[in-house]
Amino acid sequence: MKVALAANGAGAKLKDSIKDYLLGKGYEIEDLSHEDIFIATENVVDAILTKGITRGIVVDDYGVAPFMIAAKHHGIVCAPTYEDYTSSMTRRHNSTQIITLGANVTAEKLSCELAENFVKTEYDGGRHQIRIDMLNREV
Amino acid sequence: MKVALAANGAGAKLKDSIKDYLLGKGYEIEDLSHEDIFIATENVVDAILTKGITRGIVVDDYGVAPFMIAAKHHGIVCAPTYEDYTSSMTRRHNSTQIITLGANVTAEKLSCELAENFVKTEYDGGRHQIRIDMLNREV
Amino acid sequence: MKIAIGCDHIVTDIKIKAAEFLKKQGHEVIDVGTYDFIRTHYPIYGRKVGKLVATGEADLGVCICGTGIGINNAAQKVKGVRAACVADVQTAVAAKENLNANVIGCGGRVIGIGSIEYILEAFLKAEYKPTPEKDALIAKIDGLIDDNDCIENDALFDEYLKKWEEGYYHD
Amino acid sequence: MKIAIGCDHIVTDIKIKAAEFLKKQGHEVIDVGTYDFIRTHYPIYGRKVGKLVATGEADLGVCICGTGIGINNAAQKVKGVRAACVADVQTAVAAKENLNANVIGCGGRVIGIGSIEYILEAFLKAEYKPTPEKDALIAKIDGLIDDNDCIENDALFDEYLKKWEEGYYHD
Repeated sequence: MKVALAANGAGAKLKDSIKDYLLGKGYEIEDLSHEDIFIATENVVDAILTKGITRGIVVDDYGVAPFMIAAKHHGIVCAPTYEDYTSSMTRRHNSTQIITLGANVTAEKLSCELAENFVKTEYDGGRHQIRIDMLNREV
Repeated sequence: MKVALAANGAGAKLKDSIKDYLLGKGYEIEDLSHEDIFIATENVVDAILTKGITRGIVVDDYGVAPFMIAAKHHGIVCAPTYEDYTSSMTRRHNSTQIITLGANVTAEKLSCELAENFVKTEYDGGRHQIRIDMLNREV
Repeated sequence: MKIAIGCDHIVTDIKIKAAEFLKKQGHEVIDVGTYDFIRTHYPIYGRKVGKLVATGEADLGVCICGTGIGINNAAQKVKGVRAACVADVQTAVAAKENLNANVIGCGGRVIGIGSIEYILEAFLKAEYKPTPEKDALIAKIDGLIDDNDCIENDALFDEYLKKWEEGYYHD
Repeated sequence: MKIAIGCDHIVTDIKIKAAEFLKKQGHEVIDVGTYDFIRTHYPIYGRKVGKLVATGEADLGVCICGTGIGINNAAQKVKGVRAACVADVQTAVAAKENLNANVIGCGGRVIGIGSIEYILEAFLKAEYKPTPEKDALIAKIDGLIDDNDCIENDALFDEYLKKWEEGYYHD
């Protein structure tokens, strides 16, 4: 599986750790980083919406700006992720394609494990799909 | 105020960040680090129990081992601390003298702010003292 | 302050406690539901909170579901909303100071009510600290959604609710 | 597995949910209290959980109070207990794998029931991975408390409860 990964300067170091970790687990990585968090996030959104990549991870200081940017897009569900439960459940129930991580908040080791949980967990589908359809009606 | 600070190898980098941060806020630091987490923690316990220091912080990978070591001592309350609410409330209600932080879990910036909350918050006393007296009866 | 609050059926009890906390702090609270534990759908309540904030009927919004993710994505998709979904005080403050977030959210199954109260209090107290760079980023975020019928069309989700009733969606 | 669980009056509802989760997973649960929201004192319940674990009457213990700190310090002060008070799954697993923790705790006002369930499940599934270094550290931790009357003396706290009744402790 190929994962789109991006950071701005504040998230660069953490992003590099996640990249190494996921490469070590056998994932392919497309690094779409950019100094400007708006462009970095848009790069990942574009990879999901137009390039057939199914998982994206964006890292900055707190994970808030990339959440605001990514979730504004039709067809995107984005999850700021700070712990284990969210990293799995947001895949299972929300079909989330992009998570954000905050380098000021979550340490490298935990971030890498959250990233892996996210990329390896599948969507439950079923009744949850009505909510995704509603999100896609909003914008 | 003087703060006793210690780490083993796994916590050394985070400990140095906290040291710089607290020094910058005007606190004095006694660095009692040791490669062995048992000795590092015992150093901080000893500083609290015998040297008139009122706050200690111990850093390793997950903050669990120093909690086990410190809390075994008569007269010590120790708090593994991962977020803001605990960093303040454990002072206000538990009169905690030592917190532990996990370098694998909590990033530098958040850790520094939790450390500062802990050192600057005072104990509420009052009804809470019966629980402290009970803890001190156990061992 | 006038604060809109919403949740899904997983965390109604947590939402009630958060609303009570806000009222005790002197705020006016508009609870858009859900009001019980009967199964419903988080986009309904995320959109309602977002609409009240985007139209200025509420100053700020609070969105809680199990992880916080679903309902805060729903709020985020309303033009003019800048939602933060957090698990700690520091992120909530940064969201206000740097991005002038107008909706704060969290997972009611992720964090506890003590943490939630700390986050709400800190978020309400924090103020946006404008710079030209921050203003420009916020303008770009707000510009991502073109004008659409999401805010004024209260029948937005009717076709999906009809399909739900008909059994189209099932596990 | 036989699991002792305890809490203070701040989080009795959270403790009930955690106990229910453990029972649904097939475990036998010994709930040492407290059983309602009447003000009481966390050391009573931390010691009770610790005693059941230290004596082998329970395989593992679970301790929850507002932050988790008070009750887990109380459990920790029982000889033979190695308590971890955590906010995330990874720390819970590390506590078992590296320190053979026999009590797991958390703050019921800090983290939510979804996170708690994940932590309990991961902690119960994890296994101690012994090395000579880990064994030595565990022996040193267990050796920190000399033999005392904490486990067998069920009247340990009576003098403080009497002073409490007499109004000695007040805000």
